[in-house]
Amino acid sequence: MTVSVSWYVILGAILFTIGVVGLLVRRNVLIMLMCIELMLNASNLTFVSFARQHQDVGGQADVFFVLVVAAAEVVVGLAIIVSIFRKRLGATADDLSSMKG
Amino acid sequence: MGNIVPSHGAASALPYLTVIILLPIIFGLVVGVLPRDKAIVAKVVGGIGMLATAVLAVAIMFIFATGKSGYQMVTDHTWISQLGISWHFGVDGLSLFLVVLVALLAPIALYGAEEKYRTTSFISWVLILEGACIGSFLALDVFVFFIFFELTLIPTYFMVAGWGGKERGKAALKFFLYTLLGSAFLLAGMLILAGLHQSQTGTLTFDLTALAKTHLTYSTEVLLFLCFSAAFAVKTPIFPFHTWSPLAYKESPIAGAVMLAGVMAKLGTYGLVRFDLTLFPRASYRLAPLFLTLGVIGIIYGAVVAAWQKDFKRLVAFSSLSHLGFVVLGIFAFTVQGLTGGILQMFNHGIVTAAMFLLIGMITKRTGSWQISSLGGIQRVAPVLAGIMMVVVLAGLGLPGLNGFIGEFLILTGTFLIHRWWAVAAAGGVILSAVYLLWAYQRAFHGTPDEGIVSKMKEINFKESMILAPLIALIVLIGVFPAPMLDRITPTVNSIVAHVDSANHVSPPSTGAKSTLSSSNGGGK
Amino acid sequence: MLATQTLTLPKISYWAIAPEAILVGGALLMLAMSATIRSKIDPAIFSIITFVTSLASIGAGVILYINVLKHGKYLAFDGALSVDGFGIIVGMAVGVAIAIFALGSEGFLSREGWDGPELLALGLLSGTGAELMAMANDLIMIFLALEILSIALYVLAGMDGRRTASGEAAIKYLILGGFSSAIFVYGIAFVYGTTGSTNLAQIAAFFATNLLAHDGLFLVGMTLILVGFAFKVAAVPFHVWSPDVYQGAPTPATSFMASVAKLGAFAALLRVFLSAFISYKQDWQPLVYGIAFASLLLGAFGGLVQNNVKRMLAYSSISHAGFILLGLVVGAELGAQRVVIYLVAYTFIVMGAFSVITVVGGKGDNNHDISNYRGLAREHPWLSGSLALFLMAQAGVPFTVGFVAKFGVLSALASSGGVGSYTLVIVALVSSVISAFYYLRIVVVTYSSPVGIGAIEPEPLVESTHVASELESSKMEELSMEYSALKVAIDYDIEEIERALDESPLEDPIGKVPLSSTIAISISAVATVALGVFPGILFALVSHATFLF
Amino acid sequence: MEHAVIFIPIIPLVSALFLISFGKKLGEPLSGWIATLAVGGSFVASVITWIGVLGSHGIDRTFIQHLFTWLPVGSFQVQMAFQADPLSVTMALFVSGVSTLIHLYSIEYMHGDKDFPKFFIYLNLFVASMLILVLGANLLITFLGWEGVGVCSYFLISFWFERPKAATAGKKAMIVNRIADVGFLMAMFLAFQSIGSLNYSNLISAAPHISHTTLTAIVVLAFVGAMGKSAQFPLFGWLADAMEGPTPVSALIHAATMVTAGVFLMVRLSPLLALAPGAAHFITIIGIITAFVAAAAGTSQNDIKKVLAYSTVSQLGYMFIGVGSGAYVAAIFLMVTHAFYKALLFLSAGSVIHGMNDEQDLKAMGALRALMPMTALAFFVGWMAIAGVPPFAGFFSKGDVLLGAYQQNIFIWLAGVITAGLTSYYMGREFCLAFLGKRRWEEKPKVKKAARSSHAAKEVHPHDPGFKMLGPILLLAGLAVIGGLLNLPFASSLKVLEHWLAPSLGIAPTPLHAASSSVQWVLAVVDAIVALGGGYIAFAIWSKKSKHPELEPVFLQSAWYIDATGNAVVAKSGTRLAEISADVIEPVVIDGAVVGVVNIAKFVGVGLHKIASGFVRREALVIAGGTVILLLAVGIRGGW
Repeated sequence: MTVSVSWYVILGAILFTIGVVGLLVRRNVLIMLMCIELMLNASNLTFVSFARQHQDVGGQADVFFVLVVAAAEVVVGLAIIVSIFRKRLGATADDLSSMKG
Repeated sequence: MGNIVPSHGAASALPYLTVIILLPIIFGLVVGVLPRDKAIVAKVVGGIGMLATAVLAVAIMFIFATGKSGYQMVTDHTWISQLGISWHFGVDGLSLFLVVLVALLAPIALYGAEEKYRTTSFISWVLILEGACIGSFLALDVFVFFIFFELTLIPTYFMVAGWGGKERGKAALKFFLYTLLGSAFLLAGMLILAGLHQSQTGTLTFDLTALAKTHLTYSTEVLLFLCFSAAFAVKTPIFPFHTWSPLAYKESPIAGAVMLAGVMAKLGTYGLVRFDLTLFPRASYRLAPLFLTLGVIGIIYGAVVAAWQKDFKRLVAFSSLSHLGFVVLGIFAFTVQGLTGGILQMFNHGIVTAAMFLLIGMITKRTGSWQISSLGGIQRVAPVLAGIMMVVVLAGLGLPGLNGFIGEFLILTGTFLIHRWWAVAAAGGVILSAVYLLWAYQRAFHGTPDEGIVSKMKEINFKESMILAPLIALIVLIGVFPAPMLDRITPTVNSIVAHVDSANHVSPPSTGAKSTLSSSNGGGK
Repeated sequence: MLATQTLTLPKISYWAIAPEAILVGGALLMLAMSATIRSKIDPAIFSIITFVTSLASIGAGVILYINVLKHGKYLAFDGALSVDGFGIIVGMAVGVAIAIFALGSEGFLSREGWDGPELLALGLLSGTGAELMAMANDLIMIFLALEILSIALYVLAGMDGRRTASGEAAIKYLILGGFSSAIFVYGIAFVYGTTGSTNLAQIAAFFATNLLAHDGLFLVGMTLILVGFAFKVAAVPFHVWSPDVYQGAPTPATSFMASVAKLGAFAALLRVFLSAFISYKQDWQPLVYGIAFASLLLGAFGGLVQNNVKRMLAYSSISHAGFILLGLVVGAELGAQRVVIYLVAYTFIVMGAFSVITVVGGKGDNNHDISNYRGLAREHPWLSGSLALFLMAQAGVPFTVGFVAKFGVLSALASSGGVGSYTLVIVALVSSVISAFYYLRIVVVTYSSPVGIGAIEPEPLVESTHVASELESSKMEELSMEYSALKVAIDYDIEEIERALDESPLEDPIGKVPLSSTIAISISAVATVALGVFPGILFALVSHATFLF
Repeated sequence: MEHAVIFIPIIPLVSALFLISFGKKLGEPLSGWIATLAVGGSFVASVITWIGVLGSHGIDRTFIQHLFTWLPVGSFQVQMAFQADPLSVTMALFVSGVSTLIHLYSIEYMHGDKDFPKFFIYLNLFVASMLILVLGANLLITFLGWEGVGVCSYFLISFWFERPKAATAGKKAMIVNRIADVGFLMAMFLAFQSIGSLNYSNLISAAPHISHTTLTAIVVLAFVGAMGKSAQFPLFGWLADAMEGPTPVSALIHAATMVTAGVFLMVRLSPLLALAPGAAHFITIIGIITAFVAAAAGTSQNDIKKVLAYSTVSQLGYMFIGVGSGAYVAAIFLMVTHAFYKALLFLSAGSVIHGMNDEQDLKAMGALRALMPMTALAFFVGWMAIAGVPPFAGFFSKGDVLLGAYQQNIFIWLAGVITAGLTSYYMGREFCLAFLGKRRWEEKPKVKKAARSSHAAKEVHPHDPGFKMLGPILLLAGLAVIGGLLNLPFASSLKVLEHWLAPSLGIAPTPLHAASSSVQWVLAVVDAIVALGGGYIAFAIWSKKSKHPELEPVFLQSAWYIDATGNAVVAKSGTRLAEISADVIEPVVIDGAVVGVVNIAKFVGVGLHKIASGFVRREALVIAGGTVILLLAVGIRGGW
């Protein structure tokens, strides 16, 4: 059984879906951030797989950009979370609903 | 298609029309930046601007060549070439007197009902409104018409919202939104028409003359006609799109009410003639029964509701609905007499309504109320004011010898030729207008005045009578000698009616004994 | 293993990124200043630096533009950037937005006592992202630029430490933004997978010569990319974040989101869909149609019941997004040109409006309830007049640039023909009338009597919805919101008001309007009117706003 | 000389304009004298014109003075033009003549009124309008005058506008007239459509060529207009109410001139009428109903002026009998003589009212003969004249009408004769109640009407008036006696009026059964007997006793409830309709629709507001859902 590119793509899709579902069901902001990371990394996997398929280094290079962005996002995200939840007990997203409508 | 819109009428050496449009607007902007604490400066500057505009309007009236149907004093410059929009203006029998009306009423409105507070900005708004109205009446480019048409909303909005009565916010909002909704359809129709024209000819243009040549299937024509008419029906207003008007008239300051009812209502009826009849002659003709019916309902309904009003300004609002119903009737009669009467009646209604509002304003200024019930016996305390009001009332109810009659009579005559039963029904309005006007007059002016009236009500002063004098003079003059106006209106009307008739392959209704003998149906269907 | 490939480094054309480089430089300068200079620096100085920087960026843009006019468009950085009229004009619009933002923020910063340059520096950085987006010609480049834009915005949204809402807004924006970014990237991955490239020109070239046997993956990718953009421009149904974030973020930051973020996102959206994906127009056009349709209506209806002016403008911006998407529905180059006009117009209008809102917000940036606008016209006629102007421009009243923008888009749509287009024209116009209701509601309130006139307190327009209120009050707010929905001020006789105010003038919560804000508002107002009266300028400008394919 | 025609209406018009400007300064009595002089001038102009017209013969006696084109619109051309022909000159002569007398009378009668100059402005305006009406060369000019007199009548009825009854009566007159005027308008529209012109000359020449139905319709519609102005059944209620106006007004407008405008119009259109027998029958029937109904109502009125008002209505009915029967000359003859004696009666009644300090109740008078001998004499002459006692004017004019009726249908004649008896009776009753019997005003405490002028409440001392009032009364009395000379039936050469008017009139269809001269004598004798008989009965019943409730049934006092019915049906239901329209339809239905649309928008907005939860996860769910929907949409399009 050869593991073709499509397997990796499917794996990526599964990871992406897990990320989406996690984002939708978990209340903790940190875990939500992790889910976003998971989605981004699923994209990365997909990129790499396709790069492999196309024999193109460009796709692999793209992964680095995405990684950097992901890191930056997390950094900023954590900073914000810390600043807002300093005064609260838990980092629960559902508490963040003072604005609506 | 007919000969209605010669692409270039007589161009004039001097850009009268550009000047008369921009003059009030520029003066308005100048007044707008004048210091706020010196109202007198604004009054003088604004007065100069209005006077100059009025003089120019009168000059245009005299320069205007009688007996010609095309546009005169045409100005045509490219404005936004990418959109095919040009600064294209011209005056003809349809627009001539409406321009004069605006130029006349604006100063009368302003100085006849001065606002005590924030006078500077008020004058500025009136001037801008004046320019916008004149621009709308003269524009021969649909786009340019539209933007001036819309521009009128802004000054009016601020006049109502800034200087109105207690419910001014609601009134301004309702007026603005209702009108804007109508205009939305106009804009849509206009864009679609231009788009169709572009797809046929390859050039994008909003020129009225060019657009009139667009080939439209009947159903498209009807849809576009309805789009255009929606805006005009709201603006006029035509029953049942009138419900903004009682509120707006009531809450608006007097000058605003004069401009709203006296001038801006004509934008609607003018648009019906200028655009609907020119661009969509077939749809106009086929849907005429609808508009005739709405017109007649407006005449009767407006009069009936007016009879029950306890508030003078609301009464005028409903009486306007009734009177403008006549104009609609005349327009959609598609006879020379009807349309001429309709155009004349636009002018007449402007004069009469303006005078009515100014008088109400004078009464309100003295007694602090425009509720009919709180008045009474004014004729004893202020006989001259009452006498002037009586003349205006009589003009309103169409007394022969005063201007209102000429318009109504021509409209009914013209309507009767083709649409007999609508004319018969509309004639009921002649009775009802007497009912509500005389009843209101009796309640406010007859009877014994109570102490409040005796102490507060003062006779009209010299300045006020001078402001009303031109209106009263016109009421009588037009009633007795309308020929100079009719001579200028009729050629244009002839060509419009011919345009509609030829598009529908009908011949004008015949009158006279001979034709009655030869053919049983006197023209049309 | 992959065969060894030599990575050829692209030729670096510094001129091509001059506008962006200047912005970054300005940001770094300010950060460096605040790090090195010990004493407190007047916010005015940072403001001036930002303003000058943005002007310099615009200047660079002008030079670029002239160059492009002379020598034609060209690609830079190995095709990652496209230097063309379209990108440069949008970039200059971003510069204008930043300039006005800089002026508008000055008063805010000194009023709130914020010392650091962070707000402005982040603005510059975010603006860099937007300008890059406008020029980016590679999906990954777009993604990077988008993130530069967004991450700075996340921080901007959460900058106001004293207001809980600000932090909340930041978190919401962060999570949802991250979510959409992930979707976006995943979409890029699929497009890359099916076409073998992320470069727009190459993708277009690929479709010009190839036909995909199975385009399913590509379509998924394309759709996901559309979602990513739709999120950024706050189009329905990906708009859900915008009212909350607009409300919570500090007002200058909100103005930034409403203008700069949209400029960049729309520019990229157009470039991607009109160049790379143009062959799939049949597939994406219905989607855009639907999104535009929904945005127009939701933007109009959603704003009706809002009592917070910033929320209201959030819905308004949703409606504008719908309008701009109409240009995309048109599809052809004409649509793109009209979108650029819209974007430029929109920049002035929205920046102007937010500049006024910033001023009215008062100390603490809390006075954004519609009731706070009562009587504004009396104390600050010019302020309320300008606000009215901007709101009317948003409603699309003629002789304002807002009308030109809407007219341009709609006329393009109408000339594209077809029942669908005509329907959309009418829906768009009706929706703009509906949204005019809430714009005018604000205007009406500014002309109503100020709170506290005479012996009787006027009936409050709404129960105030202060953002800082506790969670328990949310139910109450909901009730009061429904109760007060669509209500307009009940008023007093003008003479009574004037008399009462002459006797006892009210305390003015706004005070003197800062000079910088006045300039910002004036610039916007002049542009709004001037471009409204002479729209030929705009049309001439965008006649060169074409893509390099 | 015919060119003087233009001065006939212009002089009073100019005078009115002059008085509008300076009347207040001139004050009393100068403004009154100026007005009187102006109308006198008008009379002189009429005489000059008459002489001019006499200078030509036959059909040439029609002279048209064009001033300018009033309404030039395409094929519709209406001239401002006046026509001097025998008919219009006759009208102008008697209108301006009677008006002059009444103006003179008014100077004394209106003495001390607050609005003395205004009264004369209105009167002058009225005279000008009336003269325009009769002199107009086309239907529209006639209509101009027609409406002018209507509005002046409105002004003058509600002259004492502080009295609500007067104000209401004026308004009612105007509105009822307007209802009828719609008929006039329609007649004009139809005439224009079928003939293409409104000129009388064109109408008359084209009449034979247009369809019979159209012609009948034109005439009937014009008659509808006449029914309002001439207070025919069922539109006569306003005339009784119009007695709220000052008495000279009642004399001039509501007896002598304006109300006869309808008759004039129909006679003017007689060439058309002659071709439309159906219309003629209709007119006759309305005339006979009116004559009888009003005369019956007149028998039970207690207001001195109301009796005269119903009498006027009845007499107008007579005139229409004449018009309908083709006796056009008789109608004009009766109109002229009626103007003399009815003006006389009203002026005498005014003299009584004046003398009695504004008392109008007949039951509160009595025995005035001794105190006001001249007035009593004048009133007696009026009674004799209207009753048709030979040789007074009424005998001849009414005789002519009845003869015309007889030649058409004997039953009409019969009804006419019965009505003549009633006329003699109610006038006799009035004369007896006012001038004979006891001094009832001393018996009962006076119920003071609203003081209207300087006549303060004081002791009543009835007396004959001064010369300005008495002069016109006596002059009119003289005319009432000799008025018959205008058209004596005894020989063809004595029928002056008939010969004179002939060129202006249509040729009536030959009577069904022409009366021979012996039959004519018999009819005349019958007339005279009935007149005397009615008078005698009245004298017998009323000269001693003033109360006979059985002879004054309520339904006659209320004029057969016709006006009340009209009020209930039209005015009440109209008011209700207005109320419902304004208070229900407008706010609930029409504005309600607008509000409804707004509410829908609001509902949508609130709904959206509720959906928007503010929770991050739910918002993410929306985004995810949206993405899925888009994917599905693409998928469905792609045909997965």
